[in-house]
Amino acid sequence: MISIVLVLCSIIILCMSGFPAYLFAIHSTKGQVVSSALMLIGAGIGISGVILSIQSGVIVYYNHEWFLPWGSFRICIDPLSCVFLLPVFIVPSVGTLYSLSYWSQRLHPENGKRLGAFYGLLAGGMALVVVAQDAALFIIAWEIMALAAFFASTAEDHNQQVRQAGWVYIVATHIGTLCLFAMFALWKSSTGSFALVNSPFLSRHGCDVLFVLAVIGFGFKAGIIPFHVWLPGAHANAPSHVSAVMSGVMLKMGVYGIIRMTSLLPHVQLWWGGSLLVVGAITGIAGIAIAIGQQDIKRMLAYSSIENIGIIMLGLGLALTGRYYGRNDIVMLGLCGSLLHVWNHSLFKSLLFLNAGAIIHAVHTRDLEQMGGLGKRMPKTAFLFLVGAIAICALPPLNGFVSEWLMYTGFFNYLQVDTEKTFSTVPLGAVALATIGPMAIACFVKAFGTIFLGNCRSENASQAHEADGSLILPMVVLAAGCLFIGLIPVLSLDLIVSAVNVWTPQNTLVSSVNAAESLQWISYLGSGLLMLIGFTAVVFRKKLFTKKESALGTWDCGYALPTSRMQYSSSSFGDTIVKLFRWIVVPSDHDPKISGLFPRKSAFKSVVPDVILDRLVVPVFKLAGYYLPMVRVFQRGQVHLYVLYILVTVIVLLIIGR
Amino acid sequence: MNSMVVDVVEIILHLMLLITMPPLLLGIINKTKAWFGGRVGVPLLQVYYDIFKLFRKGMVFSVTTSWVFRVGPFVTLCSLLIAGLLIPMGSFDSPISFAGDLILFAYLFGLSRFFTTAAALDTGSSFEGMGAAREVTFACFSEPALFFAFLVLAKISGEISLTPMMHGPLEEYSAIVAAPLVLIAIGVYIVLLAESCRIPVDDPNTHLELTMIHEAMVLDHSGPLFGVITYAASIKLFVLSALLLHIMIPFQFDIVWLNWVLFIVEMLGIAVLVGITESVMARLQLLHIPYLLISALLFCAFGFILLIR
Amino acid sequence: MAFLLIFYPLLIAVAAAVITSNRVRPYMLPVAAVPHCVLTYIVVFSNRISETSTWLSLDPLGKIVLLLVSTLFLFCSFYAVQYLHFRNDRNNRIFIVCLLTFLGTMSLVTWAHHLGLMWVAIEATTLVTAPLIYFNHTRLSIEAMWKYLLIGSVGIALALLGTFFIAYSSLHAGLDATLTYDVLLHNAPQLSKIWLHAAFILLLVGYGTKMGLAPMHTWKPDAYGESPGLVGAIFAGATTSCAFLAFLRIYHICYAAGEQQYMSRLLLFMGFLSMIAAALFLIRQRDIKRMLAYSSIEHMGILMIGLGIGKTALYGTVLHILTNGITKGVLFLSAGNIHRAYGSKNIEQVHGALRILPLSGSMFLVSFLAITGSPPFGPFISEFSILSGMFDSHAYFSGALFLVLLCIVFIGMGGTVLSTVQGNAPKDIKEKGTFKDGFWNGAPVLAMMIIVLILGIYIPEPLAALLNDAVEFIGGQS
Amino acid sequence: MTNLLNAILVIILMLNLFTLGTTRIQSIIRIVAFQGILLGILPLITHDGLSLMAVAASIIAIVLKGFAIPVMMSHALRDVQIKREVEPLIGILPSIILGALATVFALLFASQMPLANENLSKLIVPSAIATILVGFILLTTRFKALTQVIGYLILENGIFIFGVLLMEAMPMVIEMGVLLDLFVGIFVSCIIISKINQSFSSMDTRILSSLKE
Repeated sequence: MISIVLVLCSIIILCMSGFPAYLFAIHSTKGQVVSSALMLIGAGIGISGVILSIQSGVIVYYNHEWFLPWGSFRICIDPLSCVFLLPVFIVPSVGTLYSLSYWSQRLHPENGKRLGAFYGLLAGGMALVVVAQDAALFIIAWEIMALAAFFASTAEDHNQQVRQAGWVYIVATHIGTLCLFAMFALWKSSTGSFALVNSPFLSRHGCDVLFVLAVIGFGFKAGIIPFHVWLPGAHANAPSHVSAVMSGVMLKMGVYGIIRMTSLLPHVQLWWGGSLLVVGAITGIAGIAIAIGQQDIKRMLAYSSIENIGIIMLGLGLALTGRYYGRNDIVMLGLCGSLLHVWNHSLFKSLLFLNAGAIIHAVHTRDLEQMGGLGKRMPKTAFLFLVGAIAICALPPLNGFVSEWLMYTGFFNYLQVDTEKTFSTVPLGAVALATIGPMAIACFVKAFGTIFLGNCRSENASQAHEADGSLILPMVVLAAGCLFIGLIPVLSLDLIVSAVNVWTPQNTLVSSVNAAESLQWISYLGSGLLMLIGFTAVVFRKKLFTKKESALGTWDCGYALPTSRMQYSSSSFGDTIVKLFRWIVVPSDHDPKISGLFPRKSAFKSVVPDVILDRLVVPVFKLAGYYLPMVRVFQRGQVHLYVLYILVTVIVLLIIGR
Repeated sequence: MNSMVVDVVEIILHLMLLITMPPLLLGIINKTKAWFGGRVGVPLLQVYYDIFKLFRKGMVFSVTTSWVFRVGPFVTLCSLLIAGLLIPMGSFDSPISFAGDLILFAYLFGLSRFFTTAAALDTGSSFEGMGAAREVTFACFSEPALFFAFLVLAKISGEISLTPMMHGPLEEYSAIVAAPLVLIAIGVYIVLLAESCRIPVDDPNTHLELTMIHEAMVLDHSGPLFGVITYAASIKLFVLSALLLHIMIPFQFDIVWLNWVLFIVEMLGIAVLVGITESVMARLQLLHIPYLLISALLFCAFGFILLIR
Repeated sequence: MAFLLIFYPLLIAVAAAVITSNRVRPYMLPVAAVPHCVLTYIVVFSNRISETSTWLSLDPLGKIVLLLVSTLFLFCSFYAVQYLHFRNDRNNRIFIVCLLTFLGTMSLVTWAHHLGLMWVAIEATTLVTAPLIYFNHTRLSIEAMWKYLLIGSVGIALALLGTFFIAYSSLHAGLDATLTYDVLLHNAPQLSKIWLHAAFILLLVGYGTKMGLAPMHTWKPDAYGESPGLVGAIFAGATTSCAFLAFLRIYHICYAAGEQQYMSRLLLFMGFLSMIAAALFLIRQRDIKRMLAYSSIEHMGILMIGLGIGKTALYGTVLHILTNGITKGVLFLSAGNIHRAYGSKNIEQVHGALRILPLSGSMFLVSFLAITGSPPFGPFISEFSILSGMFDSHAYFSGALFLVLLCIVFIGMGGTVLSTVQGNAPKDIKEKGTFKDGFWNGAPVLAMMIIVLILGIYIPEPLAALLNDAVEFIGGQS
Repeated sequence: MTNLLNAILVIILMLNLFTLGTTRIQSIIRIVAFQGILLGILPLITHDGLSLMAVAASIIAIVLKGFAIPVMMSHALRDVQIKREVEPLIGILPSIILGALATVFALLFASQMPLANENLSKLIVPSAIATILVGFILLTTRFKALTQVIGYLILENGIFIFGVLLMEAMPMVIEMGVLLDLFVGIFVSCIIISKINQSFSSMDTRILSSLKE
């Protein structure tokens, strides 16, 4: 019970954390410090609550009557909530530290307080979403979160792009919320109550509809393709620490919703898992393919988030098929992979977004083509980015690998399941993961290379400076998390396995012994790899890190005057892959013909727009916006026609009423 | 007690082969190519000489480069060595084997690729950037192909660890698996050619613009770093050959020591095969390489589909 | 009590008519509103049944609407003082007298238990509000007033015919022709069906005109657009609710007559028609006040749909009267402030309201979110209850259509609202704007917004009991 | 009594058609005034025995509908100095035909409805509906503001005819209230018409269409 009290307190503190800043002067940073402190305290309380709840191992409820026409204030902390609560508490509080110098009130007097207030609400709302066990409470928390994210991400609303992105976001999130309305209303009518607990009354058919609504409704928030349209713009245009929270944690609320709903639905169908696998594979591959084509660092990270959501969906789809066949090992591997990836993604993606913030702070642009050579000027940032990049590419020995490993193992185990014909192709999920993997490497090598390596491509980049400690420290915390989970994954497995046990219908206990054994080996090998690298580096240190560098340039194949503009650029690096995947990403190239003896100055530019948003949604909206208002001919100001409408209505109603 | 000694001996042998043998494969390939070209060719052990010589040399660093450039080849080498620990040699168990190690195996290749390409980009040279871009692109096809092959092997053997998976089922293979195995063998062979930069995908002997993949990436590395890169490339070839070996020739003798001999001979055989392939084929046009890799992917995919049909 | 509530505002109206000072007169509004509101709360929440006669009686439905009318008027009256001082150039005698009379007639509507009396009161509200629209004395406001009066009168005339039809249906059934509500309710099952049906249609159209159901809504954007913000607030919040109450009485009689099935079809038709029309007209709406008018039409449609579904949706419907009314108050008052500050209500000119009017701008934005059914605001609770009622009664298609329309409305309104509040304000207004957020034009808006928020997360027990009473009174399940 | 009643109702119906058939606004006002007086007689003859209420209703109706309102409208007409309804939406003859059709429709419609108090209702119900429809025709086909107000008045007259059937349902006070509302409504309309005339120098409602989508 005490854990619930702690978590509730923490939610309240988090929600309120931004408001004390309003008591301080407009340029004063003190208010911001107070807010951050409150947030850290709140998160600390919350985490202690979570730890208490994990240790006690009991699922605790709190139920309070509520004077709403329906629903009660019903809160529950079970291991599944705990899994999601941890990133909800950790990432925003790390982000708030970061914001102290990144979005200092002194430099942003106009929107600093507003941003702080909604940032706190966003964190609190997310925490409430995770613990709510009643549809009414859930949806209220959900919308607090969604709206707070809207306000936080449109902090710079004087900028047209920000407004545009905010608009797309709020429309998308509202459509998602309306799907949730439908879902919960249906839930109520099928189960007779709004309580989100297992119900015996659900019919098979009802479950199917609920599942579809959940995937669409929550999919909008999670960013499943084709519901991802809001995601890149909103992430790119929000302040970086907000992007970090949105991408690192808020997307996961969509994932949480789907996981929670599927845990409540008794009749699992085979096609549920199948469709999630297909959706996950498409989301993952298309997401990363588009990410490769991006020239905007934050848009690239946003698409990479979409990719990671795809990966999480693959794991969940696998778990669902496993549940259908009653294969607990597969459920365990798939869902553990998913849940662990939720953690991992929240760590490395927020690390990368915070890093992007530091870079943007230094270079004053988000355009990769304007960067380059920052590794020398900001070595710490570069190293931290490298850590994030390796983690997100799921390379050993960092954390991304562990979660993907679990899913892979699940897919391989599935080979042994005696299945219906069409569903024996489920292991192809492993191939999807294996396709995503190298593409992620391509994407992040490109990013790392164009940002930090080579020569500076612009004036700004050459004048960049290392980020201050308060920007670095939060990143170090996150990077340490990546390394920790990557090297000692077994420690995190216990909580996640108990969450999986909540998810499985009759709470049949799932064991993780086999996986744990293998994970031990992975830790050994990962540490071995690090030690081996360290060993070789030490052996060759004299030769490698000699002080007297020969002041030579890169070998230029005989061309005497290479400039930094001749480096392989971000677009050219990505072009090779983008061309191969043009059927997914549909790039639009600006490629002027070069002709004549003295060709004029010309530039190649490859833009990868969002396939769904720019080629489908926007045109459809434009058409609708053009044709639908045509009904206005009925209202041209002629009063005698208006009177006629009244008469006509009476007649029509008489006819209908007959 | 006795079995433990055997185990230790096996591990030592495994490590020794892993560390010492790879450059030999390159030598064999070169010799084969020379033979086909009617030349005497460089000595069989020339690669060893090269590597030792390189390690004694000093290094030249471009002012553009940073620590990534220096560390990259070592990370590549280390991760490939670890991968080498996971792959069984012939009928012998690998030193380290656990359920799901094949994924680690594949991802260690990814790690090596990450650092090779990052180090290439660190020079700021457009040639090396071009090579890196192509390297990461082609991996997008070779890696799924590899996983298709893994799926087939796992389905056949019922195991998800490299060692038991490679050793096949306890009884004989059933007839139905023959066709899938042949298909994935072809697929993996193409992957092997691509990953170790062999004709028809890449030409290891030139770094002309048209063929710039691997060799272009390492243009700026010199001295020990280049030695490490050459050595790492040979290990990659070795490890992939060991993988291919099991798919192609999954049988063994009853006498233990003969198996070692058999393994070495088989490995050399594969090297000869690669050499022959390099000699009789022309390098593909760059734009056609993806098609070759996609065909490898399709071979493996068909193998899988035949199996689960 | 009834006479006090009805005649006290009229008395003050007389006093206001006598007062000559243009500056003092506005204070009559709070003078009328505060005691009226206090009395209302006493009447509504005291357990003692207030005195009843055959003609005047306060049932739970009336209580809810009276509560809304009085509360809304209270906030508007404070707002009006400041507003009228700001517009001191204009003689406000007629305006204030009409406004006070309006309050009296609306109170009469809530008390009336005689259908004829109720009709008279509703028609009276139409007549006294016409001059309110004309307050700005522009050509456009004349046009709006004319359309309002003509369309409104024609509609109300049909309602009178419908009222007669009800009486006739009781005559036809061999009973005494009567229009007393309680008697009609009592005899409802015996009433002549065919006349009752005809009466229902006429009253639906008649009071629907007053509520602003499509396609009788045509006066609404014009009237709301041209009248001052506070008149719009009372219109959209209180008058429409009074008309809805009037219609609710008829619904109740027909319900008691067992005509739920018959009504449901017509109500859903009219409700969805209104929502569709509103949604279509909201797309690319360039005028913020006309936009609010269409939003009001949409919500009248929602009320109709709620009635059409009946049963469990009734609770939401009754609650929606309150939540919609108060939220509309916030919307109109804040839009009025924005209109004042920019001297325009066209989104071409109005940008960056959050910067010029931090309070009004944000209230406008938040109330937009509230009115479109975002949690955690009051309208969400009511709309979601209605939706839930739809699913409960297996009206899945209606539920889906409802959600799609809500979505279109959100997109339509959102485009206009966000463009209004976000962005950079025009330079001249940033520098020279005279109208700023103050206490008297800000506090009422804020207070109402707080009420809307509270209704979204906590419905006080007495109110919940009242709502349940109302639902039971109609005969639904709470 | 019934014969007298029927005779009056027939005259009322004829007057309806006359309103459609004339373009001089002053004439329409006179016709409506006459119709108002006839309406005022109705309460006296529908009910057996002269009740005080019927007499009062009749007197007030005659005063308001027959005199006060027409006078008011005439004033308004004098102010705006317009004599004729030119170019209505549909011509004079078509509108008469439409009016006749509406009357026939009303008769058919009433025959469909079950009637209480047979002999009394038989003509009252259809003529009420016919008058309402004619009011609508005027409202929708005429463009001058004053003509539209007259249309509204005729509409109300139709409802009044129906109301005669229900004298006992409507208490006196409420009856008075209804008539008062009508009066005030038309009063306000007349004021608006003069305002319109001041601002737009016209009474044509077609120019009142700046407020539109």
